[in-house]
Amino acid sequence: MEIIESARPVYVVLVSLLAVILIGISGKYPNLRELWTMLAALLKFGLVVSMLPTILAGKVIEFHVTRILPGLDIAFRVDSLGMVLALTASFLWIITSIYTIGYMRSLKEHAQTRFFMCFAIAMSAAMGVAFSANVFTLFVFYEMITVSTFALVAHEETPEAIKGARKYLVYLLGTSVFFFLPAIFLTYHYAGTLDFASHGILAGKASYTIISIIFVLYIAGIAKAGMMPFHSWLPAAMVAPTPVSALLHAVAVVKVGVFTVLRIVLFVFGVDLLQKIGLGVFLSYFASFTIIAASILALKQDNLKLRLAYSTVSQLSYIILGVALLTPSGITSSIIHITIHAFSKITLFFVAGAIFVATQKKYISQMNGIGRRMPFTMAAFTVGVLSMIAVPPFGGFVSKWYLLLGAVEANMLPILVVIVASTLLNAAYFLPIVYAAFFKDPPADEVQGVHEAPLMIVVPLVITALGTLALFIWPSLLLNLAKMVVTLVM
Amino acid sequence: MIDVAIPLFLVVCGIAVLLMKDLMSSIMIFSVYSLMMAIEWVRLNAVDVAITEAAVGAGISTVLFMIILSRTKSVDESKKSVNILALLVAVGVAAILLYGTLDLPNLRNSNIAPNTHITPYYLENSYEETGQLNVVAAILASYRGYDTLGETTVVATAGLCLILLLRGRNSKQSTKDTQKDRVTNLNKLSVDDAGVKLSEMNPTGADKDKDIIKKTVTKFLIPFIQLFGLYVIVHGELGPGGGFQGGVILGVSVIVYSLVFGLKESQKRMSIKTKDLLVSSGVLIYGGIGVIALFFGGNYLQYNVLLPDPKFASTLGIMGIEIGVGITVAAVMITLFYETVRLVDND
Amino acid sequence: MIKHLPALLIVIPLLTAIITHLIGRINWVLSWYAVTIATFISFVISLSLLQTVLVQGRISYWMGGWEPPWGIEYAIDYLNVFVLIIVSFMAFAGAIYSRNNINVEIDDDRKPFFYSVYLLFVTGLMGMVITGDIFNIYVFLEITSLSGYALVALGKKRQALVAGFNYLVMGTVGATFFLLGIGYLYLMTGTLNIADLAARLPEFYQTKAIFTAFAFIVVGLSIKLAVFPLGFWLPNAYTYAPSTVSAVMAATGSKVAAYALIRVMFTVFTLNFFAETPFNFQYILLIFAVAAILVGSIMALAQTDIKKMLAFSSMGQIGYIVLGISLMSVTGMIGSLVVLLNDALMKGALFFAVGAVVYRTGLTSIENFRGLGKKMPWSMAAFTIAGLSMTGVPLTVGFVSKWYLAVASIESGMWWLVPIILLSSLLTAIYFWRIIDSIWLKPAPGEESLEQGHDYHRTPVKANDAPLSMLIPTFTIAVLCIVFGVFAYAPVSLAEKAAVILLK
Amino acid sequence: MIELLAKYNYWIVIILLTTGLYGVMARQNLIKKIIALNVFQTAVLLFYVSMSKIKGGTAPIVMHGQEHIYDNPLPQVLMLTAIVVGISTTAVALTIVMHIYREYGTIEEDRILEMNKHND
Repeated sequence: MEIIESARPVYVVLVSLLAVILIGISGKYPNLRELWTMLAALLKFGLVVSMLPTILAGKVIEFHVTRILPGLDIAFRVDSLGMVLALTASFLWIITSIYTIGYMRSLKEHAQTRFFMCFAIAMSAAMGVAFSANVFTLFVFYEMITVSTFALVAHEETPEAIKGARKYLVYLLGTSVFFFLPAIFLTYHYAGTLDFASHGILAGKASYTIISIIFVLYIAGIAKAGMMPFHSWLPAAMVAPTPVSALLHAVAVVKVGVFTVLRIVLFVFGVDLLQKIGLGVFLSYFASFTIIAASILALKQDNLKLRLAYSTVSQLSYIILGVALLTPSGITSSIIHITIHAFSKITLFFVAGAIFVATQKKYISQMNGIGRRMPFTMAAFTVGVLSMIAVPPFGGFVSKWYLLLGAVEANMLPILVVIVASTLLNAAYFLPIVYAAFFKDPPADEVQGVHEAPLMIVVPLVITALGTLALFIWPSLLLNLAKMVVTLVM
Repeated sequence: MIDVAIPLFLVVCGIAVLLMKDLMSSIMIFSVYSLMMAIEWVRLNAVDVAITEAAVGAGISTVLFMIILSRTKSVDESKKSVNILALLVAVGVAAILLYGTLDLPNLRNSNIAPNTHITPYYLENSYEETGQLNVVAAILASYRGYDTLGETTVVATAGLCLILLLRGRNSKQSTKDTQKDRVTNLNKLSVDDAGVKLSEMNPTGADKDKDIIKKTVTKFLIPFIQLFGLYVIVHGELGPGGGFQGGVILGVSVIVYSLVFGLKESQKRMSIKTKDLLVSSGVLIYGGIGVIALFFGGNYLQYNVLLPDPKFASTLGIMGIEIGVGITVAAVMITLFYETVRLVDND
Repeated sequence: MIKHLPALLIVIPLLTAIITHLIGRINWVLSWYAVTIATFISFVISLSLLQTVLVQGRISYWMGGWEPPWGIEYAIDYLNVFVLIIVSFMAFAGAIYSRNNINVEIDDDRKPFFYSVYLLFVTGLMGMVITGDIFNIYVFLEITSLSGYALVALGKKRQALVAGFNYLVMGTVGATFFLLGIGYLYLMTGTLNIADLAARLPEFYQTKAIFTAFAFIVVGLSIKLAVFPLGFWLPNAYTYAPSTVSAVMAATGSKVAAYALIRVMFTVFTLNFFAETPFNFQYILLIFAVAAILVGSIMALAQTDIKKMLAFSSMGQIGYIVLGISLMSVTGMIGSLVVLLNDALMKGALFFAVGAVVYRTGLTSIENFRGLGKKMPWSMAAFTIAGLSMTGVPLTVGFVSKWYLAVASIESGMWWLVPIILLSSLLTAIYFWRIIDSIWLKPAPGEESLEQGHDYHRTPVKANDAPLSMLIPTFTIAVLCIVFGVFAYAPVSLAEKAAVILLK
Repeated sequence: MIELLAKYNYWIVIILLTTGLYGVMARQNLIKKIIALNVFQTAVLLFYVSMSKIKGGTAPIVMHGQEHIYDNPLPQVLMLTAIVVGISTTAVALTIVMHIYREYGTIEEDRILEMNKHND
């Protein structure tokens, strides 16, 4: 594999950090401030895309920033797996920025400068995670996301928001310090290095018992992946303004979580090692449990955002389940589901925000007939829902197809049952919303006629809805990247 | 025989000091203890140490204890129960020490390491190199002159700490009930002049007639005490004596003066500000001589570069620093007295 | 003059301290200038000494021109320079900080003397570090101790007096033990020079007298260092002292005591001594270290006064230092030395930030920190950074310390230490999080009513942070907590050089 | 006699030191504590000065032309320093005690601690 030395990944991270400063000093001029956000988002996406040809050509970009201690380096490494996350996150940041501006202005939110600053930091950190060359760098950016998004979750500063934010922080920081960090420490001690390698770094370095302990520590430590029992920070974080829920809790934060699991599983332990010990099976049953349990919990939620949150918990475990199968199709499904779920879920969150902006409604029970009032919005919602349920011709179908293939390859019939059951559950908690929106009569006292949210809100959600369609029709880029990862690690 | 008796007596005094209920007697015994210690040191031929101990231990600290005692309670009111923990710790320490002495070399033996390793060099070369006949003074002021600078600084530090703690408005945040305590306590101390207060403690009393005699005698004596102090300071190079001892004597002369004539009278002779200046100037002279040596191309405190004749230069330098030490020590001794007494005046 | 820099490092602040109170008669601000400039010069000299040591190795400066062991020698290697830089920098920062801070804590007519004593305290510390003569350490130890007692007793509350007195009694006992230990060493070897001692000691390693000497010196210094059962003077002393004093003392005092301990254990005595002596000192120290770490953390958790909490947390950090020492490996020693630097920075920033709160509100209860984030955003940001660092968040200095100690523990085959380090981190995280949470997330006392009204867009509380002269040092040190967390390689490589020499 | 003297002073030192240490820890009266501290410190002085004496030696003041055995001057020098340190510490300690009395109205440690407990 050819390695290219280039500081470009650093620029990707720095772009939005630079934007943070610019946003900070131009806080008094909202238009200028938003210009910085948009410019940074576009520039960042451009930089990521500019690295794409190199990666597709089978090369790897590396850059060593600094050595903190012997064995602890801050270093970047761009490969196909990181590219998937980086592309998805940086593209959706552009869309979300537009949406956020519309949302925040419509609601006349307070402390918008702080909001945009923290947002930009979180995006930098997400890029950092995607491009980390070793566990330590990854961990640092992982924590950076936690801290910066904490301020976003607590944005409203109401007692409720603060309570949610506190839970958010305690869960994420607590698990990472007490499970993730010791796991890193043990990895360092046994492997002597923390650099990711395509077949893992732990094989043959320690006894199976110790490797299993490290594995469990990692899985428990990466709470951002939303695995039960460390999932409840995610519903708690739904007190945040909707753009935060949309980008961070459908894309940046949770996807960073599952991405980290993927990285650790594939590049620290390696497929062979996990197969030998049988830890993949353990993980897949664990993920299956989360899938089903979270879906059942989602059924009971009336708050739309909460239902989406539980759906996210369930969907994240699809990604983990895919990689836990340790088969080519399973891993492929994991990787592409990162992007596909991001597009679908962000659409749904955008819609929830749009409804709130237009009607101040938060609860599903209030949404009868809302499709007549907000036809575009609810059409997009329907697209998102169908993609989540994995109905063709939407992206969700592709990833679930690969997941099913993976389960078959792994000879794990129970998993097939889980997937089918969860699909039914998905339908059960999403379709009633669609039905109510379009086929139930709105309350009599409501104004009739079309009354959409502002354009800056509606356009982004339509774009992302179209995106899920596009991912079904042209999945080749995504599948190529995923296949590169598979050939690398298998 | 006396070499056995004196230490035994020391032990007796040491234990008695702690058993006395009345603090005044305790201090008196402690003063005797110090004197015995000084005698023991004369027996051990440590004349310089003996002089210092007599002046400091038996003299200054006794006076100091008495001043403080006159400001506080003079009875130890605590219950005399045995503190088991303290006893255990003390016995443990004693046990380790005893264990350590098992293979310590015998004392008074000329072959032990301290007498064979570094000291012979001092005894052989001190006169040639420093111009001092008194090897103690040579080491003190020259070979280990830097230690002595530190030591002088310790004295100055103590003086400055005292001033820091005792001067100013002394406003502590205290609760109401203690305010009440304070008032009652202060009423007990009817003070207008520390001299009077201290003389009250004297059983002979402050009789007016005797007062005149006392004053005359003091006036007559003080110049002699001071002359003696100066002599001790400067004499250090030839025989026992030096800045510390002389400084203490000088300081005592001023203290005696204020005891007899009162603080106000004494402060006319030496104001607080002058005294503060003196506390510093001693260290300044000492440290300054060191700095001058730098300009003459020597190391810090290397006196022998100051003049063409190294021996004479060294003698001169040592005399300079002894004077510095003397000034600081004297000034701090006076500070001890002035400041503690002043504190009560401020109330 | 360049070759006299070692002497000037001590002489300049010493003589400045002596005249500081005199020039303060004109205006106390002049005293402040004197102290600030003197500490700054010391800092610069320390840096230039670092340069010299890096280029030419150990510096030996003969006081009075007398050759050691007959005269007193300054012996400067990596270890001294490392500690000197910490001490002089923190003293300088403390001096700047005190400019406004002492207005509320010390009366005007005491200020010139305060500065004199403050500078003497610092000089004493630096004098202890730079010297190569063991008795000279004692002399300077006394300078610094005496000034320390007075500075503690200066606190506004009357408990400060009791704290100062207890500190004095314990400190004097410790210093006297140290002196007694030196006496035993001298009686056996006939020398006081550290290098000479190291050369002459090996033949006596197995004697009972040397064992006693070692025991007394270590116990004496441990009292000064406030190692767990011997350190009960520390919490009250740090709690009731004026803010500047607490900060500087926490940042420098215990560090220098730790330096002295390391120097005695590994330069005067050596690893061979521990190998030959019949007692297993390593385990004894280890037990005390672990006890200190746990007791410090648990006691800190139980406090309601923030300064006392920080004081107990210092006790825990001292446990870390001793832990690293007792592992007796290069990595462990690096860990200890890194803790020296890191705790100086973290404790400095924390006490400074608390001092800012005292300056504005006069209170030190943890309760009082509610909602302070809006009133004093910068001070509290510094507090938060340093607090996170204490818990060991990566890219802060606290992480580096704990990482090294954990690596060293495993290297030495002491697995069981890692969970202890982790547990203490957990406790630290709890007690700091509790405060950080109140600072940023709880309403200020008296503003709860506003919260219940769901008043989303109320006007923000007016920020009333400490004056710049306090903010700048506080924030600079807090930022350094991150800088040395990211560029940890610089201090670590220096510490490694020092450790290799110590343990060769 | 000589044999006895050879280690006699060590024992005296130990007794004095232990007495002083016990007093420092066990006595509640602050002034008593300070006196005990002084006893404790002087014990160490005695230890040093005892080692300076050599059998048949004279005080270390050089007399030319004669062959003398001189006592060791170095411990004496060190103890001059220690005495001065001792008095300095005592002075500061007594000052603090005086303040404590002004603030608390007592110099008994147990009562002071009691008062602190109530007022905290």
